[in-house]
Amino acid sequence: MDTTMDLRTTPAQEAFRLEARSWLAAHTPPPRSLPSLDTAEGFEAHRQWEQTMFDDRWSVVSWPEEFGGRGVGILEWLIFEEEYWRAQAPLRVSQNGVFLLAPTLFEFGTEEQRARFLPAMASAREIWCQGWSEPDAGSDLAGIRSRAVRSEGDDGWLLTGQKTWASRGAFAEWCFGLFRTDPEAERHRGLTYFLIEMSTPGVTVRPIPQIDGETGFAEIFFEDVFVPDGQVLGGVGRGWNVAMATAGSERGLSLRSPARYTEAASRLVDLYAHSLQTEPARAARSADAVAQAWMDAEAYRLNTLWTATRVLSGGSVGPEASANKIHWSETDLAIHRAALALLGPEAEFHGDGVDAPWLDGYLFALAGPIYAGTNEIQRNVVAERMLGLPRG
Amino acid sequence: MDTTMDLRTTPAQEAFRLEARSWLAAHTPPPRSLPSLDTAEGFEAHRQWEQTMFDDRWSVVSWPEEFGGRGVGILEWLIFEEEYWRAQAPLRVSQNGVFLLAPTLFEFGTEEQRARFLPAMASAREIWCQGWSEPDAGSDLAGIRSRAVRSEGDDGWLLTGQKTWASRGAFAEWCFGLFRTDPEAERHRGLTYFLIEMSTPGVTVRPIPQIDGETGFAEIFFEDVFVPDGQVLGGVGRGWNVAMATAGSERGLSLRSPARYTEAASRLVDLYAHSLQTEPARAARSADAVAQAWMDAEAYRLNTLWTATRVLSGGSVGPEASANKIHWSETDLAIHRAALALLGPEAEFHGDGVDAPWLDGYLFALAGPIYAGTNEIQRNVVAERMLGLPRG
Amino acid sequence: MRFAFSDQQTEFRDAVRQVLAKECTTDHLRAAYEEPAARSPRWTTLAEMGVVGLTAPEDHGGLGLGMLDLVLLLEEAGRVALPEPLLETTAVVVPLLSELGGSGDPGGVGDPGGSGGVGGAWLDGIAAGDVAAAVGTISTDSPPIAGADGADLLVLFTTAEAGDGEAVPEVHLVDSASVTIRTVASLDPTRRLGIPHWTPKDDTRLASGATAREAIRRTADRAALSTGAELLGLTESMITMAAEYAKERNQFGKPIGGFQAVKHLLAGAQVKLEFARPVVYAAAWALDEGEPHASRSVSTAKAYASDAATEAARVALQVHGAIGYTWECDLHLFLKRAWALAEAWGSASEHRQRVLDGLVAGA
Amino acid sequence: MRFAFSDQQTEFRDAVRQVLAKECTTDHLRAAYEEPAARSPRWTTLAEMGVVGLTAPEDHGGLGLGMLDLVLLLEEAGRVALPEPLLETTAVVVPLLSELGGSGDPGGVGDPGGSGGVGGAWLDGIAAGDVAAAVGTISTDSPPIAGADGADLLVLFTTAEAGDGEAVPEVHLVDSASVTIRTVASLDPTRRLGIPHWTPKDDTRLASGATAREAIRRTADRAALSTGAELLGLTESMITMAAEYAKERNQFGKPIGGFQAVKHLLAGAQVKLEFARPVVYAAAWALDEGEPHASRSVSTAKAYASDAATEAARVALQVHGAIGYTWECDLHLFLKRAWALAEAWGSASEHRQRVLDGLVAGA
Repeated sequence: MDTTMDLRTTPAQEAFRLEARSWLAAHTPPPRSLPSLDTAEGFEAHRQWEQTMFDDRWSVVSWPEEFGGRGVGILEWLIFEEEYWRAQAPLRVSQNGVFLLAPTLFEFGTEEQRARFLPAMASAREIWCQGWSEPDAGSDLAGIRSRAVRSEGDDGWLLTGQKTWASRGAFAEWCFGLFRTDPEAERHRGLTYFLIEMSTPGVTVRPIPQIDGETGFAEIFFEDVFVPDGQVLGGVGRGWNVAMATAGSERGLSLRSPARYTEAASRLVDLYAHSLQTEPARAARSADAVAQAWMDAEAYRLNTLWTATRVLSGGSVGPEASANKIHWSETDLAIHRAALALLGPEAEFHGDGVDAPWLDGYLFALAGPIYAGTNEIQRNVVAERMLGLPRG
Repeated sequence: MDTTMDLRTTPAQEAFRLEARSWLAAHTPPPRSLPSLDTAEGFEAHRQWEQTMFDDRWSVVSWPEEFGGRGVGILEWLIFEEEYWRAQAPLRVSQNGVFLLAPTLFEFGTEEQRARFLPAMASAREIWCQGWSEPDAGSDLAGIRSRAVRSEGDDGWLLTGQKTWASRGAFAEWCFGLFRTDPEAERHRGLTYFLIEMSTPGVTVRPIPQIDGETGFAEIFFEDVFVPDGQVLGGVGRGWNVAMATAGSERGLSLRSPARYTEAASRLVDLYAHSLQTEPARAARSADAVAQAWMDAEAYRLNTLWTATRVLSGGSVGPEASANKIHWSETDLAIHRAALALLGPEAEFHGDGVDAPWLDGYLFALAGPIYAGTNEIQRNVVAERMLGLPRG
Repeated sequence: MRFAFSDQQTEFRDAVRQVLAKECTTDHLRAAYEEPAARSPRWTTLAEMGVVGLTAPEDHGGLGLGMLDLVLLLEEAGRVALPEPLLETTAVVVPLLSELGGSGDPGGVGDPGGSGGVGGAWLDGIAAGDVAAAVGTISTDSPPIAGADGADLLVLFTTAEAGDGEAVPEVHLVDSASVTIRTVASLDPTRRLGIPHWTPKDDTRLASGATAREAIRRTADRAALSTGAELLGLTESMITMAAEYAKERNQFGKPIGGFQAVKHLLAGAQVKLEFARPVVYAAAWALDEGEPHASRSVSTAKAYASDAATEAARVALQVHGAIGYTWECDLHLFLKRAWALAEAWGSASEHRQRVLDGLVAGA
Repeated sequence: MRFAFSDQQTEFRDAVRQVLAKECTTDHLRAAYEEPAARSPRWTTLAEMGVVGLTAPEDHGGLGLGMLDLVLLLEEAGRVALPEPLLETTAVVVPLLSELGGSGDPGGVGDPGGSGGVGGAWLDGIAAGDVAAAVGTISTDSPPIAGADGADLLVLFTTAEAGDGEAVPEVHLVDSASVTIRTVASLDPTRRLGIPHWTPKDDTRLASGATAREAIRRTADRAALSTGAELLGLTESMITMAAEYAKERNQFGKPIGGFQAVKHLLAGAQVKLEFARPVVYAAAWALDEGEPHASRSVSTAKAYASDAATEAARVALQVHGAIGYTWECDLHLFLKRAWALAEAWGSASEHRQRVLDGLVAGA
C-alpha cells in the first residue's frame, strides 16, 4: 500500500514545515529590506542573513548534519523552499555554491574537499561564483579556451584566461570552473574542473553593470594563477563529465525549487484581484494570461514532485532537465508579463514604488531564457535526446 | 499634388466597383450552392461559372482586352476582388492558370504562346494545374528530378518523372512545371519550364484524397511524354529564372488578394456579435483573438495597397513576397481559429450545418503555412535577403 | 508524499497498451471511419480484461477502482485514438450510476446497490461488455452528444420547472432503444454525434434537485479530466509520428529533423506534453480523494492537455508538410480526434477562466 | 488611390535622419540618461529645421503641416530613441492649441489665432524651440505624466463638477513655472515622469464641456498614433542591432546568424515590422483627413506597433544573449523606451478591445 500515489504531505513533513515557518517568521528580515545583493553592502547583509540561517541549521537543510544540514530529504527541502519564498525571505547569496557546486562536491569531491569547503559554504563564510562562460564560449561550453598548464614541482596548475557572466563574481571568495588542461584534445575533452580562491595572485575581477544599472555579474581574468592539485575536482581531464553529470543527474539537490514561481503566481493572483476593483477592463483583458501563468507555476510544482518521486525511487534526470529549464524560464516570464500588463502604464515605474518588484522581477526573468544554456540549446537537447532527431 | 497620399478610391474606381457589384449580384450563384470544386461535377459547374464571367469580361479584368480582359490596373483588380469575395462567389477553378501561369506568360511567353493559351485560360475552356513539387522535392524545389530529354528530329522533348500536390490535377486539361533538361547541371541550373497537355500519351494522373476526404490534388506521372518546342516557356535551361522571376516580381497580377481575408474577418466579427448574445462568456474569452484576426486582415489589405502603389511606381517585389506569404497564411489561420473558438463544441460539425464553412476554411487554412514554400523556408528568405543573415 | 503510479497500475497500462497496439491499429481506425460503432470485438476484449468495468462495483462485475487507476488506460485509449466510448462509459457513466445508487433519490429508478435495480442491471451489462453509454445535456441549444449515435444507454441531464418556477436539474437514465437519435456529422465520424429525440419521464429519472446538480458537476469534472487523459495519449502519438517522419524525410540533402526549425517545433510540443502529464495525473488523484480543490486541478489538467494537443497537432502537420494533409497518411486520424477533444467538456480558455474565478473567490 | 509618401515628405525624413544620426548617437543617449532634460542643443537644431514647429500654423512660426508629414519624423525619433518630447510637443500639444484657438470656448484663455493670446504665445515659443511641452490627465489615480519633469508647458486634462453634479471635462494650459512637479522614476530616465501639484484655476482653462471632451479624444488619438510611429523606428533599430550582432558573434564555429533558430526569431520580428508600417501610415492619413473610422485606424496602428516592438525587444535580447543584458551594450537604451511606449497611450490589448467594440457597434 505504500506504493499508492499520495500527494499529501505526511504529519512529519507538516511538523517540519511548521518548524521552518515559525523560525522564518521570527528571523526573516522584512521583505526587500536588505540592500541589493549586487552592492558591497548588500552582499555582506545577505551573507549575515545566511549565517543566521546556518546558526540554526536552516541554510542547507538537505545536507548531512556533519556539514551543517539537517539531513532531510528532497521533499522536505521543497517544503522548506515553499516556506522560504512564502516568507519573502532574501535571495540566497550562496546559491551558486549551495545549489550548483555542492551537488558536484557530494558526487565527485574527496573527503578532504568536502570537509574543507562544505561547512564554509553552508555558513556563507565563503561565497562561490561560477566560471563557466567565456567571451567566445557562451552557449558553446565546449569551446572553452582558458587553459591550465602544469606547474611541475609545485603540485599544481597555472591558470590563464578569461571567464565572464560570473554572478556575484565581484564579491565572491571562491570560483569554480572549467579550464583546458590538454590543449591538443578536441572541444569537450581535455577540460578540468578547478576550485580557485579569488584572492590568489593573478586573479583580476571586472564588474559588469547590467541592464538595470546594478552589478549582477563580473568578468574574471586569470593570469598564471596557481591552483594546487587538491583543488582539482573529479580528476584531471574529466571536467566535462563532472560538470555534465551534475547538471544531468542533479541528485535532486539542485532542482530549481518551484516555490519561487508558485509564490510569485500567488502574488499575481492577488494583483489581479486588486485590479478587478481598480481597473476592471484591464483586469478582464489580462485574465487569460494571469490564469495561464498561475497554471504554469502549478504545472512546474507538480512536475517537480513527479521528478522528485522518480529520483527518490532511484531514477535519474536526463534530458528532462532541458525541458525543465525551458518551462521555468518561460513560466517566470509569463508571470511577470501578466503582472506588467495588469499594471499598465505603471509598469515602467522603477524605484521605491510598491510595484517596482514586478519590473525588477521581469528584468531578471528576461535573463532566464539566456543563462544556464540558452533555450535554443535546450530545445536542441530535447529534440535530439528525447525525440531522437539527428544532430543536424 | 498628385503625389500626395490618398487612400480614397477615385470616382472612376467607384463606378467600376458598382458595375462589378451589380453584375455579381445578378449572376453569382447562391453561396456554397455549387458542388465541390474537387469533384468531377463540381469542377464542370465551376468551369461553367467562369465561362459566364468570361462572357461578360469579368474573369480576368486586369488582362488586356485582346485576351478577354478589361485592361484595368492593379487597384481596380483589387476592387473587383473585394466585390467578388463580398458576393461570396465561387472559388476560382482557373486560379492556377490565371494567377500563377498567366503573369509568367505575359513576361516570358512568345506572342504565339499568349494567343494560344491566354484566351482559352480566361474562358476556362482550358484549366491549368501546376507541376512543381515532387515526392522528394517539396520545399526544396531545386531538388527536382523529373527530366526531359531531347527528342531529336521531332522538335520536342520527352518528359519522364513524377509531380505531386497538383491542385485540380485530377481534372485539369493542362499542366505547367519544371523539368531537368541538363542532368549534369547542379540543382537549380539545367531546369526548363514546360507547358504540357494532360491528354498527351504517357501522362497518368492519380488523385490524392486529402484530409477532409475530398480530392484536392493529384500525383501526375510522366512516361516519355512528348512536348513540342513551342511549349517551352522562356527558353531551355532558364526554367528556374522564369519560375523565380515571376514569383518575385509578381507584376502585381498574382498578388494574393486581401479581399478573401477581409471578407472572412468581417464574417468573423458577425459571428462574434452573434456569440455575444448566445454565449457571452465564450465570446468575451475570444474577443482579443477576434480583434487580432480582424486587424491582421486589415494589415494585409493595407500592406497590399502599399505594395501595389510601389509596383505602380515602377518598384518591384523582392523578399517582401516571403514576408507576405507568412502573414497571409498566419492571418488565415488566426481568423479560422478565432471562429472555431467562438463555435466551441460546435466547431467539429462537418456537413451541411450552417457553420461548417468555418471548419472547412480552417482545414484549408492549415495548408497555408505548408504550400507555396513552407513558412520555414520563407523565414529563411526573410532572414537572409531582408536582414542579410548568412546562409548558415 | 509520493507522486507515482503503483507497479500494478503501470503493469495494467502496459497490458492494455499491448492489446491496443494489436487491436486498434490505424487500419482498424479506418474501418471504424467507414462504419462507426459503439461496440466492437475490441470492446469485448477490453471488457474481458476488466477495463470497461474498471470503475464498477465488484458485485456488478467490475473491479471497483477509481480515476487514478483509469487515467493511464484513457491515455492509452488516446494513444491509439480508440473509437469506442471508454471515456463516456467507464470514466463517466459508471461512477455516476454507482454514486447515485446510494442517494435515495425519491422517485428515482436507480438502484445500482441492489442487483435488481435498473441502474444495477446497466452496470452488470457494462462490465460484461454488452452496453456502451453516452452522456450529455438536453436543452433547446445544447450541442449534439458525443457517442449518442449507436449507444445502448444514454444518461441525459435536463432541467425541469418546479412548482415555484425555479429550474430543477435532473438526471435521467434512458434506454436508447426507446428514443430516436438524429445524427450530426463530425469531422471525426467515430465521434458518433447525435441528438436524442426524447422527453423526460418519471420512470427514467435517476435523480433531481441538489443530488442531480452535484452528480452533474462531478460528471463534468470526471469527463474533463478523462478527456485530458486521452489528449495526452493523442499528443504523444502525434509527436512520435512527426519525429519519425522527420528522421526519414530528406530535403536539401538531409533529414528535415536535422533542421533547427523542425527540431524546435517538436521540442516545444514535447515540453508541453512533459508538463501536461503530471498535471493530469494529479487531478485524477484529487478527484478520487475528494480533495477540496479537485475541480481546479481538473480545470488545470484539461486546459494544459487541450493546449498541448492543439500545439502538437499544429506542429505535427507542419512537420509532415503536404503528406500530412492527405487521407493516406495516418496523421489525420489523430488530428481530428485531438481537435474535437480539445474543445469537448470545456475548452482550454473556459477552464482557465474557471481556475482564475476559483482562485479569486478563494475557493 | 495612392498609398505612398510624397518625395518632399521622404526627403524631409532623410534630412532629419541625417541630423539625428549625428546629434542623437547612443553616446548622446547615455548623457541624457545622466541628465535628462526636455530641451537640448539637439532640440534647437530640430526647431531650426522646422521639425518642432512642423504642425504649428505658419503665422506662429510653424510649417502648418499635419500628422502625415510628421509620422515619418516620429519614426526617425524612435529609430534613435530621441529623448526630447517631439511627440508631446509637436504631435500632441501644438495641434490641440491650434484647434482650440477657433473654438471660442467661453472663459478659455486660448487665443492661438491672435498672436497676442496665451495659446498663441506658447505656439510661437514652441516653433522657436524655446518651449517643450507635456500632456496628461490629473485625477486621484492617474499615472504620472511622461515628460512633465522639465517641461515648460503642461496641458492638463481634469474633470470639474457641474452644478447638477455631472462631471465636466476641462483642458488647462499651465506654465510649469507655476507648479511643483514630483518626479517618479522610470526604467528609462529620459521619460522624465512627473506628477504636477496643481489645482485648476479659471485663468488656465482652455476649454471645457463638449469642446474639451472632443479635444481630449483627438489628443488621445494623435498621441497613440504618434507613439506607434516612434515604436516603428525603435523596432527597426532593435532588429538591425540584433541582426548585425548575429552576423559577428560566433558560437559552435560559425556566426549565430547562420542558425535557423536565430534566423527565424529575427524573421518573425521583421515580418511584424513590415506589416505594422503601412498600418501606422494609413492611420496618420485617416487622422489628417478626418476619416469616419480614423480612431479605429489609430487603434489598429497602436496595437500593431506595440506588438511589433514588444516582439522585437524580446527577440533582440534573446539574440544578443548575456551581452544584451549589460549596461555597456546599447541595446537596453532601445528596449526600455520600447517597453514604456508599448504601454503608453493604450496597450495593444486595450486598443484591440476598442477596435472590436467599434466594429460590433458598427462604428
